[in-house]
Amino acid sequence: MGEAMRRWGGGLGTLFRILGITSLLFLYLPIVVLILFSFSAGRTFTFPIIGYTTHWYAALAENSDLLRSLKNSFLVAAGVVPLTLLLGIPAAYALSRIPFRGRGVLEHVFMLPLMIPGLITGLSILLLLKEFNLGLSLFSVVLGHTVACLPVVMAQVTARLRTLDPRLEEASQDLGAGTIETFLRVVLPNLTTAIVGSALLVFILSFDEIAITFMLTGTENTLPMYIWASLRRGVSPELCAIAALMVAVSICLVFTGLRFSKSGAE
Amino acid sequence: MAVQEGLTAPSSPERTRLWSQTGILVLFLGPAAAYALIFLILPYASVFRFSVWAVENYGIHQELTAANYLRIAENPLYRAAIRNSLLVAGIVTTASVVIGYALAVYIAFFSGRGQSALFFLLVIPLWTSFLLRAFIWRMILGRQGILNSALLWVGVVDKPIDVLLFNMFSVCLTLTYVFIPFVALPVYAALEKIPKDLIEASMDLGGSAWVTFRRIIIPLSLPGVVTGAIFTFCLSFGDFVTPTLLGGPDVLMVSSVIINQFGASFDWPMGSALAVIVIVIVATGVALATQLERRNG
Amino acid sequence: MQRRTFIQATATFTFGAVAAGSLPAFGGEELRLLTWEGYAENAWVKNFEAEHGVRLSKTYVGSNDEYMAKLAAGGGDYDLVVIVSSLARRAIDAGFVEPLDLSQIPNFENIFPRVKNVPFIAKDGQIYAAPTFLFVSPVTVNAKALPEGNDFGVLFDRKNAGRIAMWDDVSTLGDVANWMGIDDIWNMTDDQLAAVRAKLVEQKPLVRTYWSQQGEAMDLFANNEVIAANSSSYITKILKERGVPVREFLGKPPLGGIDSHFVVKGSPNRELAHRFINHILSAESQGSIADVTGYMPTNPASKAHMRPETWTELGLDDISREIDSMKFWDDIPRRARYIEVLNEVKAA
Amino acid sequence: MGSTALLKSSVREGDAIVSFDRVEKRFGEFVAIEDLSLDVRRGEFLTLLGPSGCGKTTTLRLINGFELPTRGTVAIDGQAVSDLPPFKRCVNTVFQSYALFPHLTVEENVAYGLVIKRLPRRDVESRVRDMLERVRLSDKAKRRPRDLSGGQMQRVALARALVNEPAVLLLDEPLGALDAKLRRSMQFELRRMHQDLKLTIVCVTHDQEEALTMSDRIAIMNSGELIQLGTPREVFERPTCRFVADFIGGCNFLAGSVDGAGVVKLTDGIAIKDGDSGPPRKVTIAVRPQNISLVSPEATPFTAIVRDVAYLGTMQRVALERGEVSLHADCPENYADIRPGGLVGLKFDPEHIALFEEG
Repeated sequence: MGEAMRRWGGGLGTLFRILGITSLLFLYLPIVVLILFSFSAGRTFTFPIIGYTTHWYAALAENSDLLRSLKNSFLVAAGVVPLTLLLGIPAAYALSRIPFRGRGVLEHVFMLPLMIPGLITGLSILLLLKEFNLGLSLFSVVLGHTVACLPVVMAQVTARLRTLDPRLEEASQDLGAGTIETFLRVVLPNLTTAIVGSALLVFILSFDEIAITFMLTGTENTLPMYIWASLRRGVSPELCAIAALMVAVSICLVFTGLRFSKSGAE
Repeated sequence: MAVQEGLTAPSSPERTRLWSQTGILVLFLGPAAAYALIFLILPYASVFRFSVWAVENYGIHQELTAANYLRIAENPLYRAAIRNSLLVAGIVTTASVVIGYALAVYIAFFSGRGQSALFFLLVIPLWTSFLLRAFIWRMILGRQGILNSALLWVGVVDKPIDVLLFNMFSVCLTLTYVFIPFVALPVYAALEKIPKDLIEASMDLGGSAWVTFRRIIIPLSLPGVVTGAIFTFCLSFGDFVTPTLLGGPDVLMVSSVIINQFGASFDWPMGSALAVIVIVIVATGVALATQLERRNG
Repeated sequence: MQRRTFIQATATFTFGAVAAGSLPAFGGEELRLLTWEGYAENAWVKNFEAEHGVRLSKTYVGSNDEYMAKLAAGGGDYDLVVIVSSLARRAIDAGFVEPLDLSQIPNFENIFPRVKNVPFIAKDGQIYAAPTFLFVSPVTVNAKALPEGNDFGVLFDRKNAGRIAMWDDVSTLGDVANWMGIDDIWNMTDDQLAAVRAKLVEQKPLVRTYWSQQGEAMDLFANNEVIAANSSSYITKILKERGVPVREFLGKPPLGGIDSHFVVKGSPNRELAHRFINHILSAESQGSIADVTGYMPTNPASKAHMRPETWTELGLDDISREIDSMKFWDDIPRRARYIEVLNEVKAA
Repeated sequence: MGSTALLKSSVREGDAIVSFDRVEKRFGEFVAIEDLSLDVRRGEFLTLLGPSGCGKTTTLRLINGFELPTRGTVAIDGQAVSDLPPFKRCVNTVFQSYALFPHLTVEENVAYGLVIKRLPRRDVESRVRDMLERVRLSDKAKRRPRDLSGGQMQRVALARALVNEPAVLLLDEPLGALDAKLRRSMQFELRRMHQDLKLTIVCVTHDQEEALTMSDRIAIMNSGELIQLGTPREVFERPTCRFVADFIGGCNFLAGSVDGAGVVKLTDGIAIKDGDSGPPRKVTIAVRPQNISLVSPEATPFTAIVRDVAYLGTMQRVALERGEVSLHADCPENYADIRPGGLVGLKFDPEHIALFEEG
C-alpha cells in the first residue's frame, strides 16, 4: 500500500519502525511472562522462577471444573456466533440498502452496546429478566453476549457493503433474481471476508467476556468467570497453561489462515 | 416503520414498489430490531425505571423518588468515582491512540514483507484471557516483579520501587496495554484504504514523508482513530477488573461502586442511578467525538 | 426441572454439533450448589454423589456481592447456597431461603454450642441454616519482617508504610472498630462510623492496596508486596504451606465468621439438600475438609477424622477455647452505609 | 413471465416495444426527466445521447425498472410496467463497467439469469455454451472476471444479458471502459449482433461518434428533455437547434440576422446567403468546421486572423479569430500559406449553413 512511504520515509520511517517494534514488544512481554509461568514449578507467581515443570499442563486434563468452564465458554460462543450473524447480516444489509424514516436513529441504537459498558448492559438485562422472573443460565449469557456482539457484526458487514458495487445487485435483479435471491446469491458470497472476520471477532469477544457474564451467568461458569472466581484461591499456573495453549492455538489458526489466504491469492 | 416517501406525493405505482420494499425490510431488519427492542431497549429502559425507585430491606419499592440521584449529587464519593473513571478513560484513550496509531502506521507503511504476519500479531493477544493479561501485570510491576528485578540488576535502583503498582499508573498502563490492539486494528483498516496515488501525489507535489504523513495520512485515517478511541474510552470507563486487580487504595472507579450496589449493598435502584449517569456521560462523549469527526471529515 | 430440561434441549439444538454429547444426560437427580471454591471438593462430595446417585453441580462465585446478586436475580437456579454470617439475616428476611427441618439433619446437634445458637440463622423460632465452616479474621504478618508484636495497631504503624494491605470488605470496618474499642461494631452510630472512617483515611497513605479476593492477599504476601494485612486464617494457613514465612494473631476480642449452608426457597430437591447438609456436617466430612482445604470445621468431633497436625495448624485448640468470647460477623443493618463509608475512604 | 413468450407474441415489425408516455422523473426537487414521450420500435437500435447529467441513464433505468416514473407511464410491449420490479421485466442490461459477479466464473455469470429462472440444467449448459461461443470466450469459461481483459469482460456482460433472450437489450455506456481500437471493433460487433439476432437495443452513451456508427435512431437529450429524435443522418445534417448542432459534429456559431428581403447577414453586414423566407429577425448562423474553406483574404470581405494550426493527420484544424468570435475550420493538409498571425478569407457553401432562431 505505501511503497512510496516505505522507500522515501526517511527519518519518519526510522521513528515509526522504532515505535512499532517497541509497542509490539510491549504487547508481547506479558504473554511471554504468562507462558514462562505456565512452566513454573512454584505455585505462586514470584520472580525469579525457581524451577520448571510441565505439571500444570498435565493438571489441566484433571481439572474437571476448569474443563467444564472451558466447554461452557465454547458453548456460549458457539451460540453467540451464529445468532449474531443470523440477526446482524440481514439487518446490516437492510440498513445500508433500503432507505426508510428513522434509519439513522436505528443505526445508532444498534451501536449502543459498543459504547455502554458491558457491566451496565449486563445488569440492564438482569433487571429485565428479574422483572419477568426468568432465571439465569448459559442461555441468558448467550442472550447478553449477542446484544453486545451484534454491533460488531453489523459494523463489519456495513463497512464491506459500502465498498460493494451496488450495480452487482442491480445486475442480479436485472437478470431476474428477486431481492432475497440476490441477497443469497450475490451479496452473501461477496461478504465472505467480512463474515469470517466478524465471526472470529465475535468468538473472541464472547469467549473472553467478563462484565456481562458476571451479571447473567447462572449455575454454570464460563472460563473467565472461573478464573475470576479462582482468584479467591490464588491464580494457579494451570490458568497460565490454558492461556498459553490458547495463544498457541490462535497462532496456529492465524498462520494457517495466512498461508491459506496467500495460496488463495496466487 | 414508516417508509420514507419522496418530497412529492408518490403515484400509485411507486407505492406498490415501496410496499414490497417494506416486506423485505421487515424480513431482514425485523428479527434484529425485535431482538434489540427486547434485549436492548427494554433493559436500558429498566435501568432508568429502577433508578427512580427505592429499596427497603431487600425489597424494591416502585415509588417515584429522586433520592438516588440526590445521594449521588451530595456525597463527594460518587463524584470522585466518576472523576477517577473519566481520568483513567481519558489517559488510557490518549495513550492507546498514540501507541496504537504508531503501531498501525508501522505495520501499514514500514514493515515490508512481514506485513500480514505483523497484522495478525495484533490479534493474537486478544486470544489470551483479559483477566490473566491484567493479572500478569502485577507480576511485572510488583516489588519482586520483572521490572524491579531488572532495575535492581542493572543497578538503577538499590531497593525495589513501589510506585509501579497499585495506583493510577498501573491501572492506566494495563488498560492501555489491553486497548492498543483495539485502536491499531481500525486505524490499520483506515490506513489500508488510503489510495496509494494520494501518497504518491503528495510526494510528487513536493511533500516530504513528514508532510505527507501530517497532511494526508493523519486526516484520512481519522475515522479509524475515532472508532478506536470511542471503543477504548467506553470500555475503559466501564472496566471494573483492572481497578480491582491493580488499583490500590486510591483508584475507586464507578463500575466498582455499581457492582457494590448490585451485590452486597443490595441497592439496585442506586446502582441503576449510577448506571444512568454512566450512560449519559458515555453518550455525550460519543456524540462529541462523532461531531468532531464530522466537522473534520 | 422442566424449564431447565427445555432450555438444555433448546441449547443443544441451537448449538448443534458442538454441543452434541457434551451436556451429560444424568440418570439421577442433580443438586445445584452456589458456593465458594474449595467448599465442594471431590474428597467429601464424591462419596455423597455415589451414595445417593446424584450429581452435584457447583457454581463458584468470587465475592459476597455476587451471592446476593444471584439470589436476588432468581434463586430458582440453585438448591443450596452458602452464605456468610453477616448476610444470613438479610437472606432470611428477604425470603431467599427457607427454614430447615432439623429432624433431617441429626448432625446439627454436634456442632459447637455457641455456633449452633447464633441469632442470625434463626427467625420466629425456626432455624434457617446449618453453620458448616468457621473462620477467624486475624492479622497476618510476615514473620521475618515483623517477628514481634500481636497488636492490630501494626496495621497503622508508620514503620510499615507501603507494606500494608487491607481487606476490601465491610468486615474491615468491624476490625478497626473492634480495635478502637467500639462495642456494637456491626451497628455503629454515625459518629462511630465517622471515627472509623477518619482512622482509615489517616491510614490510607500507608496502604499498598485493598485486597478483595483471598488469592490476591496470598499473592501479596508471597510476592513480598506487603508484610501485614487483616485477613482470614485460611490465608495464613495456605501461605505457610507454600513456605512463605507468615504468622497471625487474633484481635481482642477475636473476630470471626461462619459460613452456613441454606436451602434456597422453592428448591425442588429439599430432601436431598437436607441430606447433603447432614453429610457435610458429619465429623468425617468436616475432618476431611479441614485436611484438604484448611477451612475450620464447626463440628468439634471432626478432630478424630483429621490428621492431628491439621488440628494444631488451624489453631483449633485456641478456637475451641475462645469461641465463646468470639465476636461473629453479624448482620449489618446499615450495610449500604458501611459500604459507602468504605468507598468514601478509597475516594478520600 | 418469460422473455421468449414476449418475443413470440410480437408479430408486427416496427411497432413500439417500449413507450414512454409523458414521463416525468424527479429526485426530490431535482427534475431528472421532464415530460418525456418516446417510442422504441421493435428491432431498432436506439441510442440515447447527451452530456452527463442529461437524464439518459435515468431514462434507461426507467426501462429496466431501477427507477419508477414520478408521473406518466412506461410500457413495454403495450403493457404498463410501473408496478413490475426489475426482476420481472423482460429486458436485460449491460451495465456500465459491467457489474460482473466477482465470486462467479465466466460460465456461472452467464448462466446466472437462466439458473434464477430454474431452467433445467441441461438447457442452461447448452445455452451458456452457445452464447460463450458466440462471444468467442469458450476458453475462458472457468476464469473469474478479475482475470479477464476489459474487452473480454465486456463480452461476458453482453453474453450474460443476451443469453436470457431479452425483449429489449439495454446498454449503459457499454464501451466506455475500452481503448479506442477495441471500441471501434466492438461497435461493429454490437451492430452485427443486433442485425443477426434481430434485437431491440437501447443504448446510452455520451460519445457522438459511437452513436452515429451504431444507431438506427438517436435520441438527443439535454437537461432532462428530449431535444431531437432521428436517424444519424437526420440529426447530423438537420439539427433542429444549436445544442444538437454543437453536440453532434461540432459547429461554429455566428450572430446574424435575416432582413426583410430574406438576405442572411452577419452582424457586421456581410451577406452570407439569400432567399430565406420568413419575417426579418435575429438568427444564429451555424456552420461546421469542415464546411469552411480558407481562401485569400482579398477574395472575400469575410476574413479572420489565424491563431493556431493543429495537425490532425489527414487534416489540419485551424483556429481562427474574428473580432470577438472564435471559429474553427478543418482543411486538407498542405493547404497553402496559413501561419499563425496571418489573415485569411473564409468561404462556405450556403447549402451547408443552418439558421437557428435567437433566444
